Amino acid sequence: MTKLVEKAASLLREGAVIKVIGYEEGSNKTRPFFCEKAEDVERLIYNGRCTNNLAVYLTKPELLGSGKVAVVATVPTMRSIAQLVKENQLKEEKFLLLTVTKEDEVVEFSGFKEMNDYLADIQLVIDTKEQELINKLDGMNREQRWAFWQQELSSCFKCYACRAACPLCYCSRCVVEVNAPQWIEPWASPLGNMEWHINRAMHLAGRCTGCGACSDACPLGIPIHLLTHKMMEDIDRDFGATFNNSGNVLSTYKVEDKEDFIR
Amino acid sequence: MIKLEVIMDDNKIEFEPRIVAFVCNWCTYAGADLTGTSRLKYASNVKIVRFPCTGRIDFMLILKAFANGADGIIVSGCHPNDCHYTSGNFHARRRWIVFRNLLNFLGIDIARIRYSWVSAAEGAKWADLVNNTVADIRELGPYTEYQKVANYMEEHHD
Amino acid sequence: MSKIGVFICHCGENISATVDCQRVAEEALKIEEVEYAIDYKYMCSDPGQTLIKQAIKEKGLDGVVVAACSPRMHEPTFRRACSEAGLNPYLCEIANIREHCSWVHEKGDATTQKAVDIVKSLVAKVKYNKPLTPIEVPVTKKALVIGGGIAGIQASLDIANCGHKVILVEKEPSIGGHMSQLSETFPTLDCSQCILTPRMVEVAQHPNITLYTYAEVEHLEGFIGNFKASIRLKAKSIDEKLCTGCGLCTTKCPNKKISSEFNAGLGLRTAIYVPFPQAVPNKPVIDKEHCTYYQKGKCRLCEKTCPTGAISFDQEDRIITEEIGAVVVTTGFDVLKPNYFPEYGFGKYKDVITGLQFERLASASGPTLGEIRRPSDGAIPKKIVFIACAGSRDPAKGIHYCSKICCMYTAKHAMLYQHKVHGGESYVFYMDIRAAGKNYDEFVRRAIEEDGVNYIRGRVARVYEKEGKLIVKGVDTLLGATPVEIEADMVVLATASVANKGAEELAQKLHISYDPYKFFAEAHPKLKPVETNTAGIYLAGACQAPKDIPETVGMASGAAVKVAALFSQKDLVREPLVAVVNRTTPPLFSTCVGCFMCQTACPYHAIEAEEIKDRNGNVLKTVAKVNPGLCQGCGTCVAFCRSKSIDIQGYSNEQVYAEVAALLND
Amino acid sequence: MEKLYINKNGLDQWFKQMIKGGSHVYAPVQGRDKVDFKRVTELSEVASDFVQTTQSIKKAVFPKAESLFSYQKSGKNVEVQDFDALSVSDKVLWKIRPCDAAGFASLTGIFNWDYKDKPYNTRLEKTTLVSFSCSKSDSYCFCTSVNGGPGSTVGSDIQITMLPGEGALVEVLTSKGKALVELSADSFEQLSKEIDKELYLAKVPVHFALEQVKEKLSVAFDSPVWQQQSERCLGCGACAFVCPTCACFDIQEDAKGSAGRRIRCWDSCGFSLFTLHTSGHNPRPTQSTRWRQRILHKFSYMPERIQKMGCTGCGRCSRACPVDMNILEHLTSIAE
Repeated sequence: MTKLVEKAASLLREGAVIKVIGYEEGSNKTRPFFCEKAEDVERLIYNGRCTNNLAVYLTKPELLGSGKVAVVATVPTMRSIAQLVKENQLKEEKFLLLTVTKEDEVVEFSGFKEMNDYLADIQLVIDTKEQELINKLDGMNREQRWAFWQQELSSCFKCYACRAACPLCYCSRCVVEVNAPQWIEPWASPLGNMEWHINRAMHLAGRCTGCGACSDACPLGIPIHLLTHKMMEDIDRDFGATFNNSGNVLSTYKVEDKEDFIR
Repeated sequence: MIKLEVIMDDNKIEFEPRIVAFVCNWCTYAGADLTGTSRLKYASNVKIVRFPCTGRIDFMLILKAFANGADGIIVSGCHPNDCHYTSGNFHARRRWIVFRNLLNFLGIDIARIRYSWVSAAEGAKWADLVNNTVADIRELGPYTEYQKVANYMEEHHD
Repeated sequence: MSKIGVFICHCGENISATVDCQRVAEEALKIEEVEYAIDYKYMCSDPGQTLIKQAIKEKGLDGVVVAACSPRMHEPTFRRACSEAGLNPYLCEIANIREHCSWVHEKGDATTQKAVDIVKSLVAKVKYNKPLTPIEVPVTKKALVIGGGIAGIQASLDIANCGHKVILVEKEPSIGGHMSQLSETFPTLDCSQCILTPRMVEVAQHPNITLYTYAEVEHLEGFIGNFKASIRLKAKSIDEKLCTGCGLCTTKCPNKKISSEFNAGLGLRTAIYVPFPQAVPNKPVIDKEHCTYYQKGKCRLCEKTCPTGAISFDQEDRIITEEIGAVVVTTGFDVLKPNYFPEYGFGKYKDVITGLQFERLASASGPTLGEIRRPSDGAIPKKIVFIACAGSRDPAKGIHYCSKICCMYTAKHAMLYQHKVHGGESYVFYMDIRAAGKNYDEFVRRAIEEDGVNYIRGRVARVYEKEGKLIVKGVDTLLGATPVEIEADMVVLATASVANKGAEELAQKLHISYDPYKFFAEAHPKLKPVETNTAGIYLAGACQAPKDIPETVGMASGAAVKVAALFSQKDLVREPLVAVVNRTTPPLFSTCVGCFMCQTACPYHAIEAEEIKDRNGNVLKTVAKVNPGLCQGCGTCVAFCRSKSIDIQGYSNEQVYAEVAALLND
Repeated sequence: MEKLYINKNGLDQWFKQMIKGGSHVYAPVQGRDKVDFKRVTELSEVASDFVQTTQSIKKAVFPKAESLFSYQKSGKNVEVQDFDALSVSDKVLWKIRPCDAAGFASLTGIFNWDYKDKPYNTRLEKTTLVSFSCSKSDSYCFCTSVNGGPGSTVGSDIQITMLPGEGALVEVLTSKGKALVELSADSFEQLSKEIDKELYLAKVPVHFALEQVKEKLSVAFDSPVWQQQSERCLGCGACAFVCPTCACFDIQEDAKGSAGRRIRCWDSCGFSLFTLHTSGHNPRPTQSTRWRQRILHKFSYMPERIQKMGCTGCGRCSRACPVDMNILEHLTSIAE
């Protein structure tokens, strides 16, 4: 019995929480698991294969029910939670946040602040494979980049798995569903697809925590996270504002913001 | 419909760029008014859409202008620190910095979007801005690359 | 289906010289949903307007586009005409075919076509225009004035004299501010207190003014016409109702060696004190920090002395709330702290003093009863040096601006010195003499020419002491940078005016902006100098930037007029071109998800949180709500909102989208 | 029904003739890390080693977005241009799976149930389905549980079974198939002996009894199982869009200036917006009710209404699901 299982069992048995959102073994991969009964706790696992960002569930009140919910949070999940807190989406009293260390010890946070403090010590690591692709794109000329993205994005069929998997896409009415005016063509077409992905990236500008859930979810394997990832880099460079210290880049400004294109 | 194309000597039609300008009411719109009051002449390719403030200009409008056939776009408002609403142009500036990087990464031709600060006193600057933009876009040619994508429907290419 | 009328103006020949107006009308009539289109020589003339009014009535138009001059010119005219014909004025749009078309292009098809395109885009827009009604906000007719210097006094009196209630809050025990510390005032040399104290008394006695001294604004919420202020009334330890202001207590207080703020540190006061003899209110307070009883638990001599038993040691701070409709901020300025001038030996040499200290020395109510005596030994200085621009216009001190008043008061100081010390020698080191103002330059000339003050254009590098003299080393740049050395008995620094210590904090409390120097920011440098970006909050005096008394008084009266104008109406009526957060049917109520990131985008703090509750009062959702009283209609929030839950009336998403699409599509 | 043999060269030749004949050929192609259908012109482009493409090829007959008609306004006149059947090109869908071929039968049922859909039927008519029997399967496959199989010829015009030694068995199943074969008749040989294709097929175990699932479902409308199964569902449309039988669509208007068109595009019952009313009421308010709809539609409503299963056991939805909603696992648990 792992310490996580023990912890979950005691939380559920004592009624400290009504459910534990964690991971279980699935078919060929792990998957999110809503554990509500003490007898199911053995199914809970935690390891490096647990990649779903569980923060996506925390903005869905119908899933949470009316009681406290424990969340087994990975580092990316915690980053998303931190951003959701900044955006007034989570009530502290609703959640009991847990994480599991490399040594399989369970850490229980007293609240969001303690979680943030824990996160502050963890460096954001950029996947080198991503960086290679970004560098490759940066090395292309404009026409080549256009061709690359047209090729990639035209295959998109607008299943919106990227949106559904992203913890920060919690709008009750997404911009693609706005039809007065119809900002984005709702059908899958090269233009509508590109407009959607530009909107997604712009809406995540300065908010994205780089968890990669969007491209993990994409059934077609479109490297859409590159857009948000590149944007994180640009924002960091241009404004020195990563999600760690701001999370609110597009609705704030500095008088001394630098640009070289407004004449 | 009145034909806009100018017939050249060698019977080729010279390309007349279609350009829209998104401007704020307080500085650039007033600046363009001053261009008029001063009777300064400029190219007629640019048509103005009035906004209360550059802060109001949704980035989607830029994409929509391209999708609807614009070859070039001008975005202009009050100089930094001169915003009628104190900070709308600062917000806009930050938005353009982020947006421009993204468009460039996607291979959209950012040379077709011209950003400027034109105050209510800069009637001459407005005329220059329009003339230069028209000349530059004429050089770049029609933005067929984008318009092709805008009108594409997969079934027709099966 | 709309019925749009399009009215094309020739503007005499201003438009028709280059644009074929008849052609524009013909083309306009082909646009879908355009019911009527006509061109006319002068649309803004009476017959032109009648044309529009008749068409609205006869054709049943529900939208009007007037293609004419800039909307910045005649939009109000045509909207009024529409309104008079029974059409909501906001269903009228102006197509600018003069400034943006006929005046800037040559005559030709392309110019006419551009006019057609402009008309088309405005027709497309007007189809989405909604009838709007001006916003009416109720107004509480009571003003809060923060700061009881001359600006606050003037503003309070002006507002009160208009018949409105005023609450004046002053953090010190007495109103009067810096002006009460001054000796004489330039350029007339009339006694500052003589002109100020009657106003102070008037404030105290005015039936419309409630004065809270020794008080500070803790918190301000609400919006124009409807603010709520919490004010902390610091414990004075005196029962003001019982106190007669006899002053016996101050004579008995054993703690007599406290540096007097009023005398800028040149005099002393007791722990229970009245800041100065003409103070209003003229009742003492106990300075807890220096009071032996509060510090050590023993003494209470004042209590024993007081004939009316007015001393009340157990008094505590009280917080009161007041509902008010407008705020005037008049918190004044500070002078640059002495530690900025090590090169001038300030703090090291007792006889290097600030201009404000000199005011006290020159003042009849000051520590020397108006005789110029130096602080170190009380001797009358035979030779005195004034250094202008001590800090001002000095990037090295972080102050780039000119403090504006120093040239004048330095001239005044030198003049006062010459008047009081016969045979004395005075020198002024200056960078430039800035004496722009009525009778100002004449005043400076008088100092130089009649009173013999020696003006030396140049900066002082160092001041040091040598054999009982202050050696002032500088250069005279008018004499080819000749080094100058003066053995002075006293040196006076015209220290820079800076923002008040708590200015930043106060600005944040009030939600007003401030500049990099922490002076409060006016809404527009030219046209809205007394307004702030927060509607209903106004500025006067040196809290906005350094300024002299007449300017301050003028500005205070200006702010007072703004307040009086606001209070003159039953309701505040505003253009309805404001942002609105959508509301929709349950269970969504609004597509706003309450991220509140729009709040940081709004320059006016106009976005509030609204709780949507069920019938039992349970909160179902918290969404954004735009306060129409505060919103100025910039639309920055609209462009930011990810779910497009905020839109702005008059420039709505549908309107601008249609406009853009129509400009580009045939 | 005719069985033929074709060797590697013959296959190459035949393929060339197809291209030469002007058909647009779609076949699985290995992408960066997924195999998916793309238009090809060379046989060598076709992926060889894969179990299943990410997407089905339903877009050949039911494009993700298609124009149903277009119009042009001039003044008060409107000119409408109906769907242009002539614009549809001949297509060959090469190397689809038997489960894909079976999916077309379901789609045809849907698009001809109460109305004969012109664009769909025109496209189908011009499409020839060349399936390849499966020699490999994975744990997501369950065709055999839903009346299919790795060598099922249902829906195919031609089925090819690759034989050891690079030759192939070609089953010509329909006249359309025959016409395709005749493009290059001399590439084929008569069978020298009967070939038992079963020998070359993957073994796909039967996981549940379909009848039992149907029976359980008939009384499961109010079961808590929907909520349990769908808790982790994110409500995206990945499952529906990769599915060979999902046919939900939306109708949109694309109007620019005086011209416009009406567009039919894919939609999914998994989206909350799918059933949202203007009033704000949503008859399927939660993900569990939407999940229930998906399963019941495929396994109850479609068999009742059009006598076709809404599932061919291809397993694409399970592979595509970002949160591992495994339909086989869920059906098995319902059957139990």
